[in-house]
Amino acid sequence: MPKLTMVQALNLALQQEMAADDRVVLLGEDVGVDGGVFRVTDGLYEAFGAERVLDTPLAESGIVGMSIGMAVYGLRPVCEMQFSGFSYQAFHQLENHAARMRWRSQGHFHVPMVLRAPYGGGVRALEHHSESREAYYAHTPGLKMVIPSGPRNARALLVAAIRDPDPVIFFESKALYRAYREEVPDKEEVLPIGTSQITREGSDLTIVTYGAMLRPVMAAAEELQQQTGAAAEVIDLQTIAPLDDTLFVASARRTGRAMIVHEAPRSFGPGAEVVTRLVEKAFYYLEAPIARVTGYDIVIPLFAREKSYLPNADRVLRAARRLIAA
Amino acid sequence: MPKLTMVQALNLALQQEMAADDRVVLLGEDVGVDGGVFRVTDGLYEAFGAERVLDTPLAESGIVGMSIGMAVYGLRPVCEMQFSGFSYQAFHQLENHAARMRWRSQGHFHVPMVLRAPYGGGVRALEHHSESREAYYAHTPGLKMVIPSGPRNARALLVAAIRDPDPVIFFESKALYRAYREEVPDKEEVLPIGTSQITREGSDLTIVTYGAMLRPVMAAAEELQQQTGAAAEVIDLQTIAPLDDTLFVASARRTGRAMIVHEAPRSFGPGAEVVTRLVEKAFYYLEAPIARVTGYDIVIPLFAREKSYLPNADRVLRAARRLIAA
Amino acid sequence: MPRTHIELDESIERLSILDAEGNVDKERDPDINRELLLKLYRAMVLGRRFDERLLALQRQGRIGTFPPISGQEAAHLGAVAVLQPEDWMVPAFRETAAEVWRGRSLESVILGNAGFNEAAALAPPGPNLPVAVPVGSQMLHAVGLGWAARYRGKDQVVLTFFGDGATSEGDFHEAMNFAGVYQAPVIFVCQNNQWAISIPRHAQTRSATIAQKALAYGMPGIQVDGNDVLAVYAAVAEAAARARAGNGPTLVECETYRMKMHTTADDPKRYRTDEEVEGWRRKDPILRFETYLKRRRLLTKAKIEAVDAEVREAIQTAVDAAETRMASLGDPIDMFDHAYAEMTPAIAAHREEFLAETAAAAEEGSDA
Amino acid sequence: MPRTHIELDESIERLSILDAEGNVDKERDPDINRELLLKLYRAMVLGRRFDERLLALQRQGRIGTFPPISGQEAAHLGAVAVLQPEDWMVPAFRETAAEVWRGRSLESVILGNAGFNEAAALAPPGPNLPVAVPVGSQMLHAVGLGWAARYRGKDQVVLTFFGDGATSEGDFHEAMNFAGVYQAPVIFVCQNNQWAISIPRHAQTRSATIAQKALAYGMPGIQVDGNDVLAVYAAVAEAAARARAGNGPTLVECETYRMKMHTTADDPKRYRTDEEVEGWRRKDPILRFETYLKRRRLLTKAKIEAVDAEVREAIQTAVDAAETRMASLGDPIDMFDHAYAEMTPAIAAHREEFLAETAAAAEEGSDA
Ligand SMILES: Cc1ncc(C[n+]2csc(CCOP(=O)(O)OP(=O)(O)O)c2C)c(N)n1
Ligand SMILES: Cc1ncc(C[n+]2csc(CCOP(=O)(O)OP(=O)(O)O)c2C)c(N)n1
Ligand SMILES: [Mg+2]
Ligand SMILES: [Mg+2]
Repeated sequence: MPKLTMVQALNLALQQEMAADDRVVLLGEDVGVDGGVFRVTDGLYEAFGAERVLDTPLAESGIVGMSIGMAVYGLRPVCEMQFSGFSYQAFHQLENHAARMRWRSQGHFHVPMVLRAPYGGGVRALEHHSESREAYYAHTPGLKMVIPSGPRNARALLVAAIRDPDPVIFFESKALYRAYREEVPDKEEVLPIGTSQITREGSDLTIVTYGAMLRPVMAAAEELQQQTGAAAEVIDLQTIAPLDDTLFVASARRTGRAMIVHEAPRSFGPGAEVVTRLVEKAFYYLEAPIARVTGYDIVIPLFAREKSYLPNADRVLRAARRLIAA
Repeated sequence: MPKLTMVQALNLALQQEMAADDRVVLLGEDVGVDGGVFRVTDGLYEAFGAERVLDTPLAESGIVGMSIGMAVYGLRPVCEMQFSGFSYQAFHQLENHAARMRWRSQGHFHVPMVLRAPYGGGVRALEHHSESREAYYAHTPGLKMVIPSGPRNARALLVAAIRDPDPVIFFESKALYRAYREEVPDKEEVLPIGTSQITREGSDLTIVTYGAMLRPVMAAAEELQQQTGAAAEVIDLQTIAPLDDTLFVASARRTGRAMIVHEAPRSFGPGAEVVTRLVEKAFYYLEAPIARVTGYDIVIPLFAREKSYLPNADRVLRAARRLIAA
Repeated sequence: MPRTHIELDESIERLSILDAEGNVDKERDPDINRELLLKLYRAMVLGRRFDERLLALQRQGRIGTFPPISGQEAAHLGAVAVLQPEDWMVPAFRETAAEVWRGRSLESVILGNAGFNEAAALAPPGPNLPVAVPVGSQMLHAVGLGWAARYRGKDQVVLTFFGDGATSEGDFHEAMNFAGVYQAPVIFVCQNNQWAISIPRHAQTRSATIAQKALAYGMPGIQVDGNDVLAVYAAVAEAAARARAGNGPTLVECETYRMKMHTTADDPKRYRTDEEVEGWRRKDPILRFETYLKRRRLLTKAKIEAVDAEVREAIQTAVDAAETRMASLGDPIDMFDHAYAEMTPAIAAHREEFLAETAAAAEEGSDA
Repeated sequence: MPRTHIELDESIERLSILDAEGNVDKERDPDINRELLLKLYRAMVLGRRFDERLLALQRQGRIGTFPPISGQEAAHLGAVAVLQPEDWMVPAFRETAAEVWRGRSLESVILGNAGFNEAAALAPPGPNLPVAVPVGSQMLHAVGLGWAARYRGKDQVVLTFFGDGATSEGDFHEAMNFAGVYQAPVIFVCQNNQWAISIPRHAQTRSATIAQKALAYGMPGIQVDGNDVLAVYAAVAEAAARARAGNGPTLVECETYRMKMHTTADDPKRYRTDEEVEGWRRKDPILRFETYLKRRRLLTKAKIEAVDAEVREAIQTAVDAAETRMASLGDPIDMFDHAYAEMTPAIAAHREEFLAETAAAAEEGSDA
């Protein structure tokens, strides 16, 4: 199996889906000739032509609105927001239309589109290039919100997103784009949207996370085991909404202790829903308050300080030790 | 004291603040000659003229973006979104600029603006006129999110919002606009933003709510007492963000049982943060899982069915009885 | 190093064929066949009468808020009359007669105005998007549909409606610009009815016409007398031919007037004068079309009465059918459908919760 | 019932005064005083040299991504040179030389590019908004500022910059339209540098010019040779006079060229040819201005060298100062400031949490 970066794995997913299905078209700012500012669409313009890979004018609502029309017609548009922080320009198109077309038309029309957007910190980028606001979309009925945690599941989840009959917001961590390589089989792999995964088994504590935070969480879990012998079970959500609470609820029932780790600001963030599901479904098993290790309730600072904002393995480790001691 | 509807109380707040401070200007679609589609700005155009009450073109980003410029200049714009469901057209102006100007300029500039918007169901309105998505704004660092629950606190909170040095999103329940009258003193009343209120004392159970849901919650609390003798303490958040968790945490520590009631969809909704704060700060006092009585994870249906969607006193009551029995 | 005048790509024109008195410019008469002319006439009368009936239903509390179309029949019917069945229509919300022309049943309109989601299910599954309230946001979908049609090698065109107010929204701009760049086969039809709720046309934008906004996108733009069904038809036909031939989009501004309130929740007396309304009453689109048809001997007094009676009956039948259906509709459990292709676990759980609540409520005789 | 031509409110012109060879149209020379001419020259040279130095710093990893301005000095300096100190400037992000003209220190620019929020605190608190990255979103603030200035009876004008790409955003449209409706004293200066990252001007919009987009808003629009500092100055001066006199906004399109990469993260070889870049090199704004000044005997070879040396020294001083300051800046605890006027309880708690984490980390020698 070839070892691919996440950028290459995403590119593979797009390339294979485009080859297999002429309904799949790409559009966005600089996705064509330039191959995308992160090169995720590299080579696709050359392979499939301007008819399948559209360089658009600089207008996010335009991109999303046009994608909705294409999707209603029966195509499977995959549009790119250059950074997730620019998806707000299209927020009304997503909430008013992508999310509601099926419902509004009582099933006559639907919007099988994917909105891809790089999100999150860690690559010394400019303002508006480092935030993590998946909660906006997760709270929006009619949308799905997916965040892969590595090359292999990124590829398999993107394939699933493209084939999904409903609109999927697909956030890609810039920090993971070229962070490491993983074996990604050339042959098709699809991971169902709406399913989480246990990435490390353990019986003493449950850590729920996703996206770029999975790596520091895994590192912290290893270190925790070394330092204390306690075994953390780690769950990668993969899909934020619809949220799969089965694995983390079952896990917390076993371990009695849980925490959630994400980059997003804490208050009203995705972690609150995870905590609440645990309260609703595992309350009587919990031996300690569920912990949140997250971004703070401020805008992520410019890059000289972003590292201090982002949760890291050490913060997770300390929180885990406190949780075990609680 | 005159008895006013919420519409009249809001009008009073605007009128008095405009009379006292020429920095206060109003703008929005139909807020001038027409007096606003809900008449909240009725008479203000006549009283203060076209220079203070601006009928704008039909463009929400324009309204919010222009307000930001006015606020930076030193005015105190109060803009209206005709319905909260149309604030998404301006979402990027709110997130990118209103919320960040102070931070981006390191305090050189700030944005003392108020965005008023009718929200919520219950008045047989059209699609996009009945939703409740305060969580979007509550999760946005740099914004404040306020929702009054009746004429008197609506007036006092709107005054505080206008005087606040930071941008305030101010949601007004259409269902409350003319639902009942309350004594509202003609002389100034200001309620600090960021403080919740106990609207009913009780020792057996804590119910946290806000906005239009306060009334059914209060009714349910009365009925609960009658039916079971159990006394529910009711807390009106008034401000969603920054969230005042002091009262409801203290209350739940006393009662050991808590629930949250809101119109918004449940998953990743405002209630999840309330639950999580309770887990973080009152875990060892809780005797039962915290309950959520909320809108469902779907778009609020058109009005023939909206009543079935919205939480009501009976649903709250049944949940309260279950909670007490738990 | 001169200061030179820049020649524009397009010039903006105004078209009028049938004047308020029913006089026709024979040279420009689009030569619509007799059957279509009469179909248009009936549709205009139906639109007007249906408006009146809906207003009565609303005042009786049998339906909710709705936006009347009276006065604008020519503007939207003249436009859709150009379309082929396989062409797409992307409406705003004040084109009820056009929706009906395209196959939506009166019953579906009534149900929608009565707040039933099922109204959409009654609409035929043709190439017509459902009405969506957020002003201006639909035009981009027209561009996507048009692009997709071309991608599929179809010669479909897409017609989208919007009001004068909608031209202020950013989405109008993005849609026009995208359509220009991709030369999408889209006809942008602005029903400029002079008002956006209480905001008059001149306060909406400082440009003298809406048609000239086309120049910002290198696109042809034309202003027509929107109460002149022949002019609307001719201009839209020209635009449709252009689009079908692969020559891209057109902006058609129809100058018309909203004779009634914005919606039934609105009181236009607060912001406009009776004189203004009266002035426009003299430009009524149906009356002048009637004159034209009478002069062409396509219509007689008897035929006019027959159309009126037939239309009223169709409306009555629809009202009856709608009221019968309403009694059987509205099972709230349906609200959990159509959120996603497959119900999510949370929605399924909420549905169960709702059923349990309903059962408990029934037991105690309280509200679900 | 004719098909009539509609006369437009405004005609669109193109202005050029100083050509690429340095020949001047004497009649149109805006007659800038000698002091200002030399100040402009120095600012242009400073802009160019600063770009080069920033690029070197970036390549050495001493600062992060930034957007070079080379080639566009005339377009933005010619524009801000018109402003009075109390006028407002609302930048996009590719007007570094204009920011410096308005009083921002080179040190602040370096710190900003090095990812320090404190950069903003070093900027003088004058009427200049900070750079914000979301394309097109700043123009509306200019309208609000301009409206507020008029409301306060001030004769301030507001100048806002944006790129050719930005004209596609809905916010461009809403800003232009609001400015037209309110006759706000705003000068909209488009630095049309032919590219928006990899998207060429012709793929951004189908209109032949950007200037003509003014017609959509009943606003005067003019296209100028943006590498001709005299033409830019003249057109903006005309617009400023109009705005100050209460006659509303103007759109000024400056045709220029981005000579370097979009940002240091970009590789323009992927999407444009060397020949194209070379063609524009011959139209360099500084060279032609130098020729003009030499011919007017305001500049000599010696003076040119002196300016260059002085500018380089100023840059070196700023780099040194910035690097010294960086060592003292960046205490992460500062990140909790300036979110609100008063710190919220949650932020205060997070700040405490952060302090505790930092202390714990220090104890164990790990990461905060
Ligand atoms: C985005 C958005 N903002 C505001 C509204 C409220 N609203 C509904 S119709 C309307 C006026 C529309 O004017 P116009 O586009 O001229 O259409 P008309 O009503 O005249 O047919 C307004 C402000 C809305 N539906 N959507
Ligand atoms: C709303 C938004 N979308 C996308 C981007 C990413 N982006 C930054 S600059 C740029 C191109 C801007 O082009 P133009 O307006 O012509 O300005 P130029 O870079 O040429 O100066 C893009 C797409 C952004 N910053 N903001
Ligand atoms: Mg209108
Ligand atoms: Mg550019």
